[in-house]
Amino acid sequence: MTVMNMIQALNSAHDVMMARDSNVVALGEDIGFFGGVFRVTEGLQRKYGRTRTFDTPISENGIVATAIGMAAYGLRPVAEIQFADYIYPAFDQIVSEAARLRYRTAGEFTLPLTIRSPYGGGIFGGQTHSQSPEGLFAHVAGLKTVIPSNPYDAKGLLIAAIEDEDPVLFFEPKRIYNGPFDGFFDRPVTPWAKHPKAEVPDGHYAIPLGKAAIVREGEAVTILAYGTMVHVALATIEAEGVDAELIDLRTIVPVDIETIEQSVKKTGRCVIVHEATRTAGFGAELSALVQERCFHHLEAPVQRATGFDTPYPHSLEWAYFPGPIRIGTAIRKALED
Amino acid sequence: MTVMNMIQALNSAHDVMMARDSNVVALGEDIGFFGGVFRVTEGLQRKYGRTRTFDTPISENGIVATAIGMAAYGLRPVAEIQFADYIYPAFDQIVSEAARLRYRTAGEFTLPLTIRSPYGGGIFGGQTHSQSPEGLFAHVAGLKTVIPSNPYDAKGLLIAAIEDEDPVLFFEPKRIYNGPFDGFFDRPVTPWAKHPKAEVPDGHYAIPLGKAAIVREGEAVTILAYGTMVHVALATIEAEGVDAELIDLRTIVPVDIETIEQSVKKTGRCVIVHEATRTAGFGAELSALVQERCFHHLEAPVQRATGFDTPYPHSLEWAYFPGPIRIGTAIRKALED
Amino acid sequence: MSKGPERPNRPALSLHVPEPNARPGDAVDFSDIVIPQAGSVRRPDPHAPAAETHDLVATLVRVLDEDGAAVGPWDPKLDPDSLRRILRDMLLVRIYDDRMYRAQRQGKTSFYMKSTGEEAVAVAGAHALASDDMTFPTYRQQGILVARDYPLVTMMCQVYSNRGDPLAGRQLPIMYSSKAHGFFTISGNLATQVPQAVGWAMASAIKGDSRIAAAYIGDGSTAEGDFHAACTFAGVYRAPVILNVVNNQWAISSFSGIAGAELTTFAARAVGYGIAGLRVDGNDALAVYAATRWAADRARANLGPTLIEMFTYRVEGHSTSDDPSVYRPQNAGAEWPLGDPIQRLKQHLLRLGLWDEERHKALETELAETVRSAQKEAEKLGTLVTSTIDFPQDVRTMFEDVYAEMPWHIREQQAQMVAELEAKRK
Amino acid sequence: MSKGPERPNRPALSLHVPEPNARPGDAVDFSDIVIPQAGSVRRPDPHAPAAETHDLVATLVRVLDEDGAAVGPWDPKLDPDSLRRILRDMLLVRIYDDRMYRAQRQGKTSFYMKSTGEEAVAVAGAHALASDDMTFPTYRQQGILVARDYPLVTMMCQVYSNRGDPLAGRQLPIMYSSKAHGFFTISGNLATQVPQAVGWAMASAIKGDSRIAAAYIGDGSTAEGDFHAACTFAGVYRAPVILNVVNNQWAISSFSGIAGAELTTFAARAVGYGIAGLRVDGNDALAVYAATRWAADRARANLGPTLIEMFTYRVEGHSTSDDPSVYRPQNAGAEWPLGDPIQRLKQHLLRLGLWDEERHKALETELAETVRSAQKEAEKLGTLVTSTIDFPQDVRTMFEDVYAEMPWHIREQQAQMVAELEAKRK
Ligand SMILES: Cc1ncc(C[n+]2csc(CCOP(=O)(O)OP(=O)(O)O)c2C)c(N)n1
Ligand SMILES: Cc1ncc(C[n+]2csc(CCOP(=O)(O)OP(=O)(O)O)c2C)c(N)n1
Ligand SMILES: [Mg+2]
Ligand SMILES: [Mg+2]
Repeated sequence: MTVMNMIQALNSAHDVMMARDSNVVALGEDIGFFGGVFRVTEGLQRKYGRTRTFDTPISENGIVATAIGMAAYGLRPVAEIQFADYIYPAFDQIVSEAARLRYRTAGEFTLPLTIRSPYGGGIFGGQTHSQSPEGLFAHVAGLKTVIPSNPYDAKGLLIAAIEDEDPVLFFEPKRIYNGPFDGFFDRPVTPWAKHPKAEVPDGHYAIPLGKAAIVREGEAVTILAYGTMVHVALATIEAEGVDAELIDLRTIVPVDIETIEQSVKKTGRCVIVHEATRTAGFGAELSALVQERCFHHLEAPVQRATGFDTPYPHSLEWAYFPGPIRIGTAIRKALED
Repeated sequence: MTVMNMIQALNSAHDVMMARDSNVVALGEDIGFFGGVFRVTEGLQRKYGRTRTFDTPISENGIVATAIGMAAYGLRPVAEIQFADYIYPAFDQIVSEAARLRYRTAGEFTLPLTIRSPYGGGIFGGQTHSQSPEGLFAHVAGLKTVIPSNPYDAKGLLIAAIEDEDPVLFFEPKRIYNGPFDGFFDRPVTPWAKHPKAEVPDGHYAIPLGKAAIVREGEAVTILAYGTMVHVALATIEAEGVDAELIDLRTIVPVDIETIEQSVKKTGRCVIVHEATRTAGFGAELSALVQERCFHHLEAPVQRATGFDTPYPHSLEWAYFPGPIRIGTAIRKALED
Repeated sequence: MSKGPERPNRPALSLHVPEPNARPGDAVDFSDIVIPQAGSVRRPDPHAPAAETHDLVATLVRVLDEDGAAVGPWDPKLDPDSLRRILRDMLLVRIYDDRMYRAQRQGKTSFYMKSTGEEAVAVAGAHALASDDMTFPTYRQQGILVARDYPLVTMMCQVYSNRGDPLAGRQLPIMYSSKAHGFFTISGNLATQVPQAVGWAMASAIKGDSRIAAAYIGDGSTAEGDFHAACTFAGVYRAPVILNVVNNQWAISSFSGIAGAELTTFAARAVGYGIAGLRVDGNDALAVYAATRWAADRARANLGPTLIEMFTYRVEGHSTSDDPSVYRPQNAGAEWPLGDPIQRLKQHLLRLGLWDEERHKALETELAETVRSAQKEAEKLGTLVTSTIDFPQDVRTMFEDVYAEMPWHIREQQAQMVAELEAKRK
Repeated sequence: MSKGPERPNRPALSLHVPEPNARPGDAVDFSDIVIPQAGSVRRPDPHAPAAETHDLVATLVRVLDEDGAAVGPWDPKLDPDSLRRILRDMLLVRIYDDRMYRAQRQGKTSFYMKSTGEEAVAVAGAHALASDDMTFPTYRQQGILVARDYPLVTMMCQVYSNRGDPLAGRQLPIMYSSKAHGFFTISGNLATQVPQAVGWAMASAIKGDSRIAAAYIGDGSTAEGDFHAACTFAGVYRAPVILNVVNNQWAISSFSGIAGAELTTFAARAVGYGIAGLRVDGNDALAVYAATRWAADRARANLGPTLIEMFTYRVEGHSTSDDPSVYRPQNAGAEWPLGDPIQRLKQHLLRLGLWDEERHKALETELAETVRSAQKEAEKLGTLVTSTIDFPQDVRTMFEDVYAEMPWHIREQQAQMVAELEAKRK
């Protein structure tokens, strides 16, 4: 056990897997000698050599396309997209190729490919360093999408993603790389050190994909969140003093429907939280699933507390960010009538 | 008034707009001398010259990127993506550039850009000639997404799209280019000639974006559909003999929420139909909106009848396609309890 | 917007839109095609610096001359059996194409694409590679499967999407896949396979393997960003890969000028990336073989990629959905000055006395029979069903292979589909 | 997977991963940089066929020699005022950069990027264009705005995202936009602006306008598919556009070898596309001016695009978020053999007797004062607020300009936001 922040935990996941399996390679912009702009791959090139951790040209398309070729060969590539906002040049290779390779070859070619990328706001990165594109990938059959919310999960889920036989999009909430963020931007930031989930085993362990975690049990309302929003939701629950059940989805596709259903059938109320723009975001799918499966248990409409349907504005970051007020309002609405 | 199929109506929309406004230009793969693989731009190059209707290199990315530059200059480009399945190489230019240009320049640069593309299945085109990607674009703020279901709407909506000051994705249901398709693939196909909406004015007219059409009034259940599915839904309603209200959304972003709300508050039941894969599709957003805004009027869970969460398989096309049985089952579920 | 006239000192600009030199009704005009003498182009050492190949991108590597003699430094000097095998494979591909084209016209499947006139590119290229080298083809390299003895019946089953289709009827006809034959699954999305081939080659190098990759892409598709990524990554990491640009001068209805051919050759792209480049007469099986072998030797020596432009001509329509007579002169294909790859290799064999008209006739009859009986076999397993629910595949298979393990939501959908079918059957 | 050893006859492959010749701790090594004599490179007629420029892609167009003399056919022979103006603009950019860099360090904004050492590329290039030609810059061409007299205060307001920011605080600092100054909105997504510039130029040609476009892209970004689309479309339609590749040899921590510079120059890409290409000493303001003017004349004559590699060096870190000392030798920038663009132009002016140290000092003081007072002005309108809700902009503006007209769902969200703010204020 070592106390790690998310960056260290993710680095450790790479390290463990590269040591165990010589087919695991890492590629991406600035990830080699430098160790990545967020330092997630720091030290890997020195330890495993330049042909297992290397810089790529600035072509997200090329990164994913060559990684697909590597995976088709038999490697387990871990590709970094420097910011999720820059994943779109690779969109065709991800949705037309990676997502369909197993299907179109009836299992002859498979893709144990992991695509990592920091996502989300909270660092004043402006429109192109703050996006949350997970909802787009959730719509594409053949992809799995994973989003951790703490160091322990980050390592265990990344190891599971690398070991998975299918392409996994692994989005890392960059705002909480160095410490949990509760959404109260006017309060001092706390480091991970103080957080129980910062206790990370040094060796190998995997957290199964598709399994949510119940962060807080409660009876009054179910709150579905992932990534940074798990911490913001928890802080809001405490601030509002409601007996909410908070579920950290961890994997959004395939989503852990059992855990969701059980909880909502218990509480009869549900609030969905994500940072991505609202319209046609993954929250819409969650809302649809909940009302389809728990309709007769619902006592109030399922609420969504999300980013707005605008780009992420630089100076109004905190107005855009779904903070405690937006979430609190949604919770109160869900508790009405 | 002339009887037109959808291809002729779309061609007429181009013709009318190119004659009225010298800033309207059309570009895309094979659209020039040849007139496009579906012949939508037939005759335009002969009539308006090679610099206003021209073939492009096979680069969807380049088509959209150069069209953005043309629109920023002051033209009104109409770009064709040969099949919606091939729009992904242009995804970055659409979501990162076209969608945000007005916003990031506070209105200094604007994009009167229309991106047309045939979408959907029903022609045995296999996985890469059958997709329905509209849900992906619905999640991106700054884009409008339009999907006509008949020749009259096709022309009026395309003219409105070209005249719109913002980027519009205009998806054309290729299965009904030449005739409405009711989903009964084992019955003979009917041509547009027999359909009232095939009566198309020869001149200029626009159908406002963001306005749905009530195709059939009814009291028992509200059915939301667009594109090919409007016809399949209608045939299903008749086959099932239910008094359903059928709404053709026509524009999915911005969606006509008033029409939807009024109808569902009247019927208390709702079925959403689309051909796209189910998870995180636009149907999820519709389901979420309906239950958020009509919760206390709903007598049964909102149902979705959609394509499955798999690629579109070639030989099992009709098993994938959401036909009368799938829609009928959803309607019956919506009418239960 | 300010226009030219307002600035008399600055001339008005105008846009250039490339246009082919002949349209329907015009006489075919290949007068602009420059054809160097067979044997006239030098052959650099495969280990030479890339720059030493850069004068070759503006010419054409040719071995077979007008009389069918193999001349010059690029003559691969193949033994009689290899020559006859290549001839036989090309002939088989052509007969197969004709047959399947007709099958589509007879309504037995939805779609088909021929490689008529381009058989040498796939067949001779495949024979110049090791049998375990990995190829990343487009839909016009069915010749690779034939050269690697992939069962004809299985190919047909894929075209028919029938019970014998190893791809479970999921792919459009001609989108074959066979890992065992080093034939990467064909994608409906153009160009995507090229950077994938580079990645595969990089992986082979990372693992200290000795297999190389060969990618194929059409002239029109070189405009895609994937092609740029492929050339960039292949050069930077010196990937052991051959990048074949099959320039058949058409992309559906667009001539190669729309892809940039008015400006330079496609082989010249190699100069821009600083990698080795060759331009080859793609209708000359021996030139194709020699150039491919040259590039393979180079790749195996860890000297990196070679971009080869295979200069050929799309003799027929783009696909069964296309009618070229509406955008180019009727008989364009027949008049292609570099001739027909099968005729040219046949002429070579005749000239060497390794072949005669009788044997050729006999071979044609034999292959026609092979194809006919293969078709019978294949059709026993069904043809494409489009207007009934007697699907060739069990509908449950539709939900398999989306993921290694079927997640709950797809399992639910599978159950729903089965129920639907029962409803429909009643 | 089969490995090399299993096939003794085929050697094991290995992957080449480019690595710079010096890392932190090593001595800076620029010995591999080949620098031709100033004035030694011929100047083709701007109307010459593209091919006549292709020997120029492997050399460097240079005008200013070691003693500050302007020599050779590329000497643009600028008048004294123009020379002094370019010197002044470059100096202003550098002082502005230093000031804003410090402002970021003082917490007045979130981010900043300098163009230190690259001032000539933007400034001299802009002066060689017509004032109404459209530029499509990256974040390192703030010099264009300075050359076109864009108000410093407004630039700073953008950097501060304050009430004076014409972009309403929506964009990251340095992502300026000014249609009036022919400065296209900078995108956070690399390379996207290059094919957009080509489209803008195509539109200008379609309309018979006389304005041309000039796009800028970094060496690292040339790997993006957008760059390929730009070169392809520009060539095919002979678009009146200048494609500037600003090769400062670094892309954050990656040296240009990762972008392909081990293999050939970036200018050589022009050869691959069959368009005109030039390679220019980017730290030589006169060479930059002359090459840009050459390309502009060519474009105005409807002869199409020119790809210009501006060979320079990123003297400082990538941005305020970067510390280059962890991936390259400390003093790399200072030792760049092609010197500093400001010093070199100053030396030229001194040599011509058009300038002296006193005037230079005076200019520096004047510009420093200009920048200081502009900063005061700008800061009156606020600096970036990150930890309170006293937002510089009215939150309602966040919902404007997503569309020309605000749709219902965004209006509802706007109302919700206003309510949230009231709640927060209590
Ligand atoms: C990304 C993408 N865009 C467009 C298409 C439609 N399309 C299929 S084949 C083709 C022409 C390809 O021409 P070329 O690359 O020259 O290959 P050829 O058919 O001549 O062998 C086009 C445009 C596609 N399949 N994929
Ligand atoms: C599409 C995209 N990918 C990655 C990034 C992250 N990024 C920002 S600048 C940069 C390096 C660019 O280097 P270069 O093109 O050489 O320009 P320079 O910074 O040297 O001027 C990278 C990788 C981005 N902004 N956009
Ligand atoms: Mg072609
Ligand atoms: Mg750079």
